[in-house]
Amino acid sequence: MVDEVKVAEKTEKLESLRKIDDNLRLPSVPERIAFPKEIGVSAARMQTPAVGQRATRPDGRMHGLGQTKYIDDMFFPGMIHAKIKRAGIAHAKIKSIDVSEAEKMPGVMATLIGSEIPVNSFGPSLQDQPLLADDVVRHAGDGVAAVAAVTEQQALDALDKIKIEYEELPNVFDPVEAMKENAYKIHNNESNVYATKTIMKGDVEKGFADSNFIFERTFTTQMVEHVPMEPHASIGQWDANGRVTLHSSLGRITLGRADIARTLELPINRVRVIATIVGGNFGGKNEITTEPIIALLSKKTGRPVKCVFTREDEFISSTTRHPFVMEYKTGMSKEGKIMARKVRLICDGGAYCSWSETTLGKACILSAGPYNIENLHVDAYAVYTTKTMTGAMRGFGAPQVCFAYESHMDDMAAELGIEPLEIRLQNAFNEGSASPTGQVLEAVVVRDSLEMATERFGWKEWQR
Amino acid sequence: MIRRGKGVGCMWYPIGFTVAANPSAATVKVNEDGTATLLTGTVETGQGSLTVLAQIAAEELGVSTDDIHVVSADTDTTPMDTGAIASRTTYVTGNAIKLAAENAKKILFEVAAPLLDVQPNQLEAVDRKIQVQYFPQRCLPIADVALQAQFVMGRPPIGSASYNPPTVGMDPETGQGKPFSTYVYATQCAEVEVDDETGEVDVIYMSAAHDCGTAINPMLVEGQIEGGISMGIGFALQEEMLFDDKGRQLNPNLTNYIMPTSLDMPEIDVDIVENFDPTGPFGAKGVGEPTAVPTAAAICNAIFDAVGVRITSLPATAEKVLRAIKEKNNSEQKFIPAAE
Amino acid sequence: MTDIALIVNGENKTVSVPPETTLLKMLRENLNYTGSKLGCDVGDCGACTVLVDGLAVNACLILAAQAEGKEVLTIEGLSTLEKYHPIQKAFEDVAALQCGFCGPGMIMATKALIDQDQDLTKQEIKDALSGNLCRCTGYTKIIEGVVDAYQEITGKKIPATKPRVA
Amino acid sequence: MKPFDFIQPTTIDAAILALAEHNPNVRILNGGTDYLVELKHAAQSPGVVVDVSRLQDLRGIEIIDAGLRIGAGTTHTEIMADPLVKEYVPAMIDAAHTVGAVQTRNLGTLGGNLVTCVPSMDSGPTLLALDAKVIILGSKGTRQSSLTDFFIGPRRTSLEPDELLLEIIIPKENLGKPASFIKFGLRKGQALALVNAASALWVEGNKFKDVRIALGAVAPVVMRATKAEALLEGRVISEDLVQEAAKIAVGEAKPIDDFRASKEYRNDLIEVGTRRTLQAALTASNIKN
Repeated sequence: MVDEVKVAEKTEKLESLRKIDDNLRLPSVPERIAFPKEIGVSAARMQTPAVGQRATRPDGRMHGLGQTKYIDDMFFPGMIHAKIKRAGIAHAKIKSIDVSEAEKMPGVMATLIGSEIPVNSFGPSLQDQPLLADDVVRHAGDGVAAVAAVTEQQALDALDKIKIEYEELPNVFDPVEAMKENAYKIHNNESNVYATKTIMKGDVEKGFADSNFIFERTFTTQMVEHVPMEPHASIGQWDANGRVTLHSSLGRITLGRADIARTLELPINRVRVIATIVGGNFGGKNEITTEPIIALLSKKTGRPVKCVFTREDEFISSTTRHPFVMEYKTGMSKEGKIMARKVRLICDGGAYCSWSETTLGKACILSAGPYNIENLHVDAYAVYTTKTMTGAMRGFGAPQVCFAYESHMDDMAAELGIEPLEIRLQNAFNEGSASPTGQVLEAVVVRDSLEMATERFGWKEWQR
Repeated sequence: MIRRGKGVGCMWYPIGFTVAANPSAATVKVNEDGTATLLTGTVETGQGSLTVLAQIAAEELGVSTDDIHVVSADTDTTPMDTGAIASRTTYVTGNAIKLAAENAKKILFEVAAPLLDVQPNQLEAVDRKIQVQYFPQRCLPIADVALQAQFVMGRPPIGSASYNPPTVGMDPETGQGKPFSTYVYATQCAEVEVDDETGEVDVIYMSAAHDCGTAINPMLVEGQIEGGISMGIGFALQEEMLFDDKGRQLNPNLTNYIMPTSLDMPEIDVDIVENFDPTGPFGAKGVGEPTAVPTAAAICNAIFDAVGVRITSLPATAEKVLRAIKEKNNSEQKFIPAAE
Repeated sequence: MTDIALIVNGENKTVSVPPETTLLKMLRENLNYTGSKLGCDVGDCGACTVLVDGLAVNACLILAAQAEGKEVLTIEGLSTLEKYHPIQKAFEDVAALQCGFCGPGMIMATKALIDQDQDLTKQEIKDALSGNLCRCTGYTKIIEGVVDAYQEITGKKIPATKPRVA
Repeated sequence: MKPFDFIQPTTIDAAILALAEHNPNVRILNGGTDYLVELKHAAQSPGVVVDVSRLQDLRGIEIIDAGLRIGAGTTHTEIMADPLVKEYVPAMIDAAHTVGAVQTRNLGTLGGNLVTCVPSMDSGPTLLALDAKVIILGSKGTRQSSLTDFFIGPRRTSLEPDELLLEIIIPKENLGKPASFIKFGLRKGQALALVNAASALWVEGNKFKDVRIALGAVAPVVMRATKAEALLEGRVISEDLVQEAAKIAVGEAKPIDDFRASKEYRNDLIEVGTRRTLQAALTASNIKN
């Protein structure tokens, strides 16, 4: 049954391949960079006026040719690789960290722990997050130590040799539980509630009293990850003038630079951040992650240091979308006009503040929906829990509250026997409507969008 | 049995940060051949912002998109920018760029005016020319003016500017204030098929009508909307980070964290609602985030329409939908009077 | 170390790597073909899709040594100095790629599909791309790009999907 | 990945010798779509890895005396495109089609899918419903095994470290037997099975004959729902009977509760899956006749 001929052919082919390549082996031949010499430009790019054109993207061409250099595609002479040890335990006091065994591992060039970082805290509104936890671990993805080694595998192998003694602390996973007075205080504050927002407009109680029907419903949403296809990555290079250059997948470099300079106690002009192209952000790459760590590892080793998140790092240690608990109470007239609405939002803020305050603020303002509501009361709370931190993500709380207010709307429409499109048109903002914060709105096109989307859908003709 | 339903979700969304300053700065350098280089500190994260920003600079200078080269994302060489966040790039950075280009153009107009025998404020930049308003026959190629400015007049046409959206702080007690400069509006409609034996939800069609002010590049706006919908579908039906009782994530990988694949995407029709915001660059606002906002609402409303169950906790997994259907059936049976 | 002789983008190569080296790692680090991306390293995302003897595979799930003697085509081998590949052109024209990280994998999966020379439907295109995750585009413009490229390359038409409510 | 020694035999005999020589610190690599993932996460080196992906003799689909022989190294893509499979066991095409995505199917092999022996394997139910046999070669010789004996537990088979799965044989009497496969996952593309099921049956007159129902992801290994089969055997075909069999199948399975789905939901899917595959097999039978 053995196909002798086939096997022989294969061997011959291999041999000939080897022979041909022997000639090439000595001088290293640079790889061919294959791109067409002359590609035209789409007409839309050449047109004036420029606005409104379906202009093609020069960067899009590079992506398609595989020529775009993302951070992980960059290699510098002498570059080594860093990996981060994750706590793997959600809430604990760190009693000791021993990196001595790890340092003896083959290929390891340096280690770093939190206490070696000049200012080991950062965050866009509250600086409550350590770069590497040195005192308390507050979620399982918290970094506790870093290793730089010649190869990624050596760095990974060394992580296993880091010894950390923990003293477990109580976990608080549920934001509603975390709000309670007797809940364990994750940041030693008076309360786990670290941000509150309120909106009051009109008189809600009177509005409910004037309503024909009152509807109440609680909605919840889940924790979601951004999943950019490119995991977080950065390369740090410390130079002889005490300047550090960071190639990073950061989406906001100017503010990132300030954070990095602050943690490293460097003047801002000694930090350079280059972001090239980010392989997907969605809010997840708006904060520094490992940049100061690799800057310090580069300083320690005198080499460029690269750190690329594994997909697991990406999930457990980067920010995520806030889970929300949303209690809605709405008073309606029998004709379907919203008379009053009361909303209570509890936002699971995870282990650190990150962008929670912003998220809470937007969610709070938007929670009434694009509808005229004269009597409104919204209370919103961001709460610490011992889970992966939540932060900026496409929509800052808006997808959560929109799910709630629009589901609620259809519930009420069904009860009142009003068609879903009609009830929306009846309550939607008009030109000059006052927003929940009293802002006079201009260029309002809620109705236009409702009519366009439903017309395209074939809403009225649609049959089950 | 497969049951079909339709649902609608409507939303509003602000552009830029809540009250807090979120400025952008930009520099536009017109080269001596009439092309230009744009310096911006924003980062291209995939949305096509660099192309849109080039279009804004080009429009202001009266040249084509291809005449603009964009340099971005390097703190040593590019000016301050708050970054690719809060759907702010087209509006805030775009405004800064428009102002910067305006400043560069001002130099060109001042140089061209005596050559064309008019005042600078009588000029406009159109089709790579600097021409007299209402008398376009009198014109000079922008290249000639730029060359003249740089080498004869010694005034390189470079303009810099910054922009920060105007807001009014919110009252801490009542939240009253003007937290944002502007808002966008959108509606999405979903058609779903629900298998009432398994709870599986198949989104088969979505229409989306989004306001973004002027669409600087409609093709890229469509791309944002379609992408936002996919993220919205994941949020509505599939995605969830799950933890064990010790707080460790159970599904930290793309095998078990379920996000939409090409097979999970419906047919999508996108419409851009015509609108013009006088405060935005050429009437533009933004579109990035809002695209992911109303999708889950539309889908859950369509599920409600199809099988009569209200999903109150996302994601609306097949398991949850089936459980809700069973609960509904059970409670309906309970209410059937014994006599019947 | 194992010596591996293979053909990459039409050129003979011999590379010496440890046996546990994946094809992806070898392409990126030993041969500097960084077009194929590492997105998950376990075959879920498809960003590392390359063609091995014409078949689309995840380069992270095949050892370099398993590719010995085979022909590997990466994104860098698609266009030539003279010719812009129609798939890449179609993707550019419809702005199919946003952040672009999934792009090389998407394009290689598309190449494998179109090379099969079969009559395709939109559903079959979606099926062929289901191993390539994309977070930016919702796949819509990517599929549009594939349809355009398919029609350009084969001269065939994709059957129109049935129109919605009249 | 931890370093390991790598052997690429060019003949099956050489592969068996290599396995025997390095037993027990030896593992077989073929398509690698599962094993390489395992290796990447492994804390220890496997020692020696024997790559059998070059063995042409492990591949191929042909009709032999015993039935349809499918080489263990045949990829899912090859199965999907094979005219013999299409003619005699079309349900296998549906099953192969649900394995991962194109990239997985181009590398992943039928043998690999069986040997990996995860409860949610997509090839298992159809093969079990068709009473497929596996042929195994070791240094002590060749042996044949039923799939029921072959599957021992999650990620455990009766394969010894020095043995190689050679081929899968679908018995002659079951070629062309009306069969159907269904899979329930958490999404449409690249899904792991929450539950999968396959049914195969003959229709004699208006009665069920030789009914086989196999369920995946509902027990430590892919299993037969023998009580449900027994209920149907020789009885007059009816919707009610199919429904009753589906309910019995639920009682036979022992699905787990995990983060992907609850036990209750899996039970619901078992019922629906069993019913739908039986109905589809009946439809296939009608079309045939």
